[in-house]
Amino acid sequence: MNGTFWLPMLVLGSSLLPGLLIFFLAEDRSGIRTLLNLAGAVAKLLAVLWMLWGVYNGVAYEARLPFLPGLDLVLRVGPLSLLFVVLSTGLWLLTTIYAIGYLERSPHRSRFFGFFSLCVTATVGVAMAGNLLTFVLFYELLTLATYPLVVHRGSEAARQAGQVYLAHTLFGGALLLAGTVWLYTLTGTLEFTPRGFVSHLGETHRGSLIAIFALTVVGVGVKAALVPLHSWLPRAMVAPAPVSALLHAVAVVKAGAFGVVRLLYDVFGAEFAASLGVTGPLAVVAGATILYGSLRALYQDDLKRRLAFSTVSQVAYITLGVAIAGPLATIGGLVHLVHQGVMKITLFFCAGNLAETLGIHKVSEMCGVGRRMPWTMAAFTVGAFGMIGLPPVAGFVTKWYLGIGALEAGQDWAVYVLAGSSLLNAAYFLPILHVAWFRPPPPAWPHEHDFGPRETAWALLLPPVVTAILSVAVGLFAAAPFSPLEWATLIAEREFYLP
Amino acid sequence: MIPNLASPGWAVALIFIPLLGAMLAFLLPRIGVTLGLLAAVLTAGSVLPLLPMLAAHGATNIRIGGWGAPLGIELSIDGLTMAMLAMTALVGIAVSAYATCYLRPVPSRPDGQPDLQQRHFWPLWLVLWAALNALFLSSDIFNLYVTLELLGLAAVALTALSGGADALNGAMRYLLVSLLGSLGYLLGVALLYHAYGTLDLGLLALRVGDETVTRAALGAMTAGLLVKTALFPLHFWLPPAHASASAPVSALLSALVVKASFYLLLRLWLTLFGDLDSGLATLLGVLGAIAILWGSIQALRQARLKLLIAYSTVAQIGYLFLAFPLAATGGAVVWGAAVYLVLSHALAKAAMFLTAGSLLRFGAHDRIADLDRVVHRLPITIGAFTLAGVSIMGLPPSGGFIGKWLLLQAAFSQGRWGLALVMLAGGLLAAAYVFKVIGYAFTPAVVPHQAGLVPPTMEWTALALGAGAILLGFAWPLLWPLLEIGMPFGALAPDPGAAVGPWLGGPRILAP
Amino acid sequence: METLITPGNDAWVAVLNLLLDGLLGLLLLWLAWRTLASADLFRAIVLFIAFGLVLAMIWARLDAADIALAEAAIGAGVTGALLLAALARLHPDRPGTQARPRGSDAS
Amino acid sequence: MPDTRSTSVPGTVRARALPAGPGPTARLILLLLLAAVLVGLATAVLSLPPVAPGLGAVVTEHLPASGVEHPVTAVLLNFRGYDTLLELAVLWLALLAVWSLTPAPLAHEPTANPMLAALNQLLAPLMILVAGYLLWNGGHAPGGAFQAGAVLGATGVLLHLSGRRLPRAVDGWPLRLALLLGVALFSLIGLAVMAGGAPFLTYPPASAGGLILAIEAAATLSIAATLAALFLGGRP
Amino acid sequence: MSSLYLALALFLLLTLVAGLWRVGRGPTAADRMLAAQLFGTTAVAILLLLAEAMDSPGLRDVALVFALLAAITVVAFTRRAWQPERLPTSEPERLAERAGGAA
Amino acid sequence: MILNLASIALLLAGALFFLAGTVGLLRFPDVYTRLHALTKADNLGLGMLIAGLALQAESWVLLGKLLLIWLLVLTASAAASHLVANQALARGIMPWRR
Repeated sequence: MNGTFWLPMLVLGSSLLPGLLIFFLAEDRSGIRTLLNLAGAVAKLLAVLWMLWGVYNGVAYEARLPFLPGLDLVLRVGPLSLLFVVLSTGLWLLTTIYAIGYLERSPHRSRFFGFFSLCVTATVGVAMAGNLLTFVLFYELLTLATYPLVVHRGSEAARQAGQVYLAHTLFGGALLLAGTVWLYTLTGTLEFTPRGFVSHLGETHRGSLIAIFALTVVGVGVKAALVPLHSWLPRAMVAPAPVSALLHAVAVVKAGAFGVVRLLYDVFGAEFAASLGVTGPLAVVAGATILYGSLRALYQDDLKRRLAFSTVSQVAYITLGVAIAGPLATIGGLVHLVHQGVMKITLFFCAGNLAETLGIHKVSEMCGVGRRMPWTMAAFTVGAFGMIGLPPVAGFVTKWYLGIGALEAGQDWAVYVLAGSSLLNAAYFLPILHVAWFRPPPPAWPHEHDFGPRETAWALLLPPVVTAILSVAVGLFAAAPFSPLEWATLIAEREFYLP
Repeated sequence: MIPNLASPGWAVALIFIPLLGAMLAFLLPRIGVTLGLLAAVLTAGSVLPLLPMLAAHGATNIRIGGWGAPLGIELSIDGLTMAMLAMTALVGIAVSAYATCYLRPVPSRPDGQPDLQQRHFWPLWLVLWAALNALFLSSDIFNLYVTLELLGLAAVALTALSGGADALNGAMRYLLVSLLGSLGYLLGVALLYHAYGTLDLGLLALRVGDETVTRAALGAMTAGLLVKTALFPLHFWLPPAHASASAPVSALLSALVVKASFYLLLRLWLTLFGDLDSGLATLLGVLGAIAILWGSIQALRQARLKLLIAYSTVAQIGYLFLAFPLAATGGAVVWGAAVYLVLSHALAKAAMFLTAGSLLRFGAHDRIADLDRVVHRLPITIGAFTLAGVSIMGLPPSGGFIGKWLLLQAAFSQGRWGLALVMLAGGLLAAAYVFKVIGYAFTPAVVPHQAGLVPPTMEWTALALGAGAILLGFAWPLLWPLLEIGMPFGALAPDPGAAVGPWLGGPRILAP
Repeated sequence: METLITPGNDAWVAVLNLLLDGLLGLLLLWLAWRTLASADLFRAIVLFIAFGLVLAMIWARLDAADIALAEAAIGAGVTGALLLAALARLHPDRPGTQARPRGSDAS
Repeated sequence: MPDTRSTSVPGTVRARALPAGPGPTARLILLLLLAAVLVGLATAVLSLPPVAPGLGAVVTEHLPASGVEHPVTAVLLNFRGYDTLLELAVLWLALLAVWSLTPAPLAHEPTANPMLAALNQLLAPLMILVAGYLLWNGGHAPGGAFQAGAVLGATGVLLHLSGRRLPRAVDGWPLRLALLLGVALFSLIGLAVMAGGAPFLTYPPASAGGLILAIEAAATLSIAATLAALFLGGRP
Repeated sequence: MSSLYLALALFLLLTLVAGLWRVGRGPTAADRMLAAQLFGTTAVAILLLLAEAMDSPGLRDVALVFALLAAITVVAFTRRAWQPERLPTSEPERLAERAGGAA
Repeated sequence: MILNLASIALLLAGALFFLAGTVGLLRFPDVYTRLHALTKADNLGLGMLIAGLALQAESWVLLGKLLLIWLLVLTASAAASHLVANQALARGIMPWRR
């Protein structure tokens, strides 16, 4: 038991313990609650950065607890885990600050922040899971921790959205569980291994393996919102904005997408999966999801619903990248895990600001809002440009790698999908920008709050500005050390094919 | 370390502390609650000294009266017994604490005279506890029958205690069923005694063969115990009885009493009948599968919380019986999974019924659709319900997950796709009915609630049980070695000598 | 006394034993059935008392004097009285005898 | 006329209190179960070995060490005394159950009857005598606590029927103590021997006979009290 | 001698069976009760005979207990179930009683 | 020998009275008359039977026990007759008349 054991535990515990404590705090102890939240988030970030340095220098972090006969709970931190951990930890800090501001005066804050912390605990658990069992455990925990956040508002619509969310995710979880158990009975191990651990079963269990792949991919595909399993995501928009940020950028859909990556590379192995003939269909599903999400986004007037369909589309880029399975496409898919997170969280923060400050929920209500809230809309614009794929924002890097990766792998059709998607992205984002910046503002906003001299509360303004700057930075300095792109390349080098 | 010689005495204490406590509480009703609580604490505490004894010496037989089998009666402790005793102690102490508050009339009486229900609850419940412990400890099939009678009668009386017409009806039906079940079991006892001339389980295990009379005894005893365990389609009595009893009693019935008859069935199966290739295992598995689906669907259809929880018990019992066909090739681990399900269901279901009691107290009703806003007013209670629900659904990392994982694993590796499918479907249905309740609990009230007072004890005991069901998920590495003491599930042992536990006529320690 | 025992006596004893046991057994079953089937509760109680008597005799025949004794004590002493008292409680006092007949019957 | 009101009310109460009974499906299943049990029983009985091995020989062998001469009593109070102890608990529990359900009805006793009083005067002492005789008999012949208790209980029933009531001073804790005296003394003796290092319920051979008689006497009293109290049909 | 005892016991048992007719027939509750009373006495007689025939002295104690407790049932009957202010249990009985108790 | 014969005669006579009692119970017209028949069996039937058995008794204790049994049955039957007849009258059941 040394640092390699305790550091992953610290990463987990730094949100678990504050979360559990917060549950039992009285509603009016907001000072202590904020302290716990921020201390936990900062501690987690520091621990993660420490691990980042360690992993960069080749340290392997592993924590192992006996759990089932022959199966342990394993937390193992490698480059791939770290990519996701850093993303969710960093964004969680910002989201926490944002949520503190956002929920300033609303009831049930102890409950909210308790589950919020549990949610991020589950997410870093998913990220650090060293075997499929641990992954399943945190994956289900994530479902449970998110549900109260989705229904937080307590309205009938929220309750129903919660039921839909649960119906999808628990169904997915059951399939994932079935696939996992089945796989275990065949292999006798569930440890994530670079290039997979099932290839030795080879031809004898081909049918079973294809079935297992289908079960598990559908299982994680639900959270990754692959069409046709996506319908919970737009409905979940009834939740407060920090929750949307969490769902779309930090935790839930990311966990699904990350699951696809894990399954393809560390369970089946890209090569073996390709030989099973399952990656092609997966890529097609991802492509279809990209186009379908974009098309649906086009017709949404509700801002958050438009962003939600945008997420459906954007997260599928990750799946597309890993399903194409060439080295460059892999880098593209992996790096999009981070890029999409940073960009989409910016957009949701901004949407939340509009709703909280001015009561704006619809695109049609956004006329001239750029003049009222220039900082917010500037951040939003950066995020939107990134989504469309304009350089130098992060989205461009992704699309570039995905495109040349697809060409390299001989999957030319994917390029058309990417191009079409970019056009559609432009088609549903540019009108928003146009309305916001170039239309005259209405005489009165739907429901305006007074936050003093600034355009809104600093806790609401700071996070989107930071994430917008990050979105640009990761695009601009993509070649710098420790940039997501470099890191994704490192993963590909260390765990996959590159020499 | 407690001296070895005194240790077997703790097993006797487990039976007689609650029994004497019941008598004292009956004799001195004015301080009955205090005496009852004291006895409950002492009884639960008596489980602890047995653990080091078991760890140090392995399974132990205790000869009551010094005679030993076949003339006298023996008590026997192995890992399985220990697990059941500990489960009873955990649930028992929590329910005891809960009951002191729940049974107290809402406007507390100035004269300190305990309520009539409270006054009768304690003796009955302590006798029930004594009967449970006696049943788990006994290794004599006739003595087991006596404990079964004691248990059944106490359970029926407790069911009727809440006094409503529903409770009386439920109790009446329960009484008939209980007697019928006992009769079936007794028939088997008579047959076995006549055929093999002994009542001791260990000796019987050495003597039984695949003969008609053994099969008849198997049929009679299994049928009797199935009625008491409420396996579909013999479950009809359970929902009315469990739903109409008062909350702490429902918790005891669902968590412990049903488990006792299942334990007995398991024990008989493991020691006497396991080798008979009768096709009964398959039948039990099929009935268990139907029970899972039927019970879950019925639970989903209920409008009242306590009925929902009671039907959930019907479904969860089904899981236990899936172990029978799976263990034929799956071996000891499958039985371990069944025991795990027994334990985690006990904690979870007790927690659920206790929360139902708190909600009932809070809103003066248990209509699910009108449970709104509870989460605001009773967050700990609804939290307890959720934790218990997680285990019932079989989501990780709960105790229920461990059991279901192992059963699923056995089903997959044996190619029993049907059973696997049922287990997964059962988990989803369980999620549906659990979240049906939780969903409403988050919505703000349309109907104003007339809030009764729910003391913190009631909330926290339920939470402790729910948390226990979750923590059980991490306990396999600790519990499995314990369960294996004395090899109650046979097999697994590499050398044949080690496989012979006291249940199979192994070493006997003269106590104390 | 010994002289009275004739050579054929053993056979007689066997036949009589058989008849006695057979009759007792049949009687027990018949009584059990009639007791359960009787719609009139009072008749069922009397039949049950008879059932107890027969059962005691059967235990006696099985040379189980202990159980016969228990059955006699319980059956004759408490059960019958208990059932009759219960019957009285099932039909709580309803005023009216044939000395004061009710309603139109009176005329 | 109050008849109509008072006749209708108990009727409706009774109708509601009767259990609804299982539905037709459950009935059928029960019937099938019963049939299966009967068939199983028949086959089993037919297949029984002609001579059941039993425990008779073992009991006879250990009889001298049991403290009594009658094998049935030896089994009930010594070899398998634990069973009997629990059975006594069952009996007490039955009473507890009845008491928890309902208070005793206020029996409106019919007028005193001189004939009954005479009967009492003759029978009651005789019954107590016979109970004692049966209790004493248990050591070497058929008889014992249960039979004696039943006869004594019947005495209580007879006295109650003729209008005698327990004095108020007795129907509180003294009555409750009488009800559980048997099981309590049995348990305490069983536990007391453990203090001396013996296993539970192991009588020292020298005093076995006396201890058994003491337990039986206590049990007789409890059984009698329980049966009589059950006859009352509710808590006092 | 023992065959005589057995024969007599059998004969008494047959009279008991015949007496069952009265239990079924009634018509008043008292008639049924009287039959039960007769059964009790018959059982005492049978048990005494069996005690001789089977050489089982314990059975005399059984007979003794029966004789001792024979009165209780009928006392309970007259003091509880058959009180003047209570109706008989069934309509035919009511009619029978009114008719003077004749069969 | 004579003792044996007397014993047998008494036993048979006792059985006969039981028969008579039963026939009376079955054939007599009302409660009161049936009571009468019943007491015949109780008093005389059992009495003679016990007398027959008593002649065979080997000890005084046994004799006493037999006598006690008879007395007890006599008492019970007397009490029963009295109580039932009393109650029947109280309920207004008319004695049977030809």
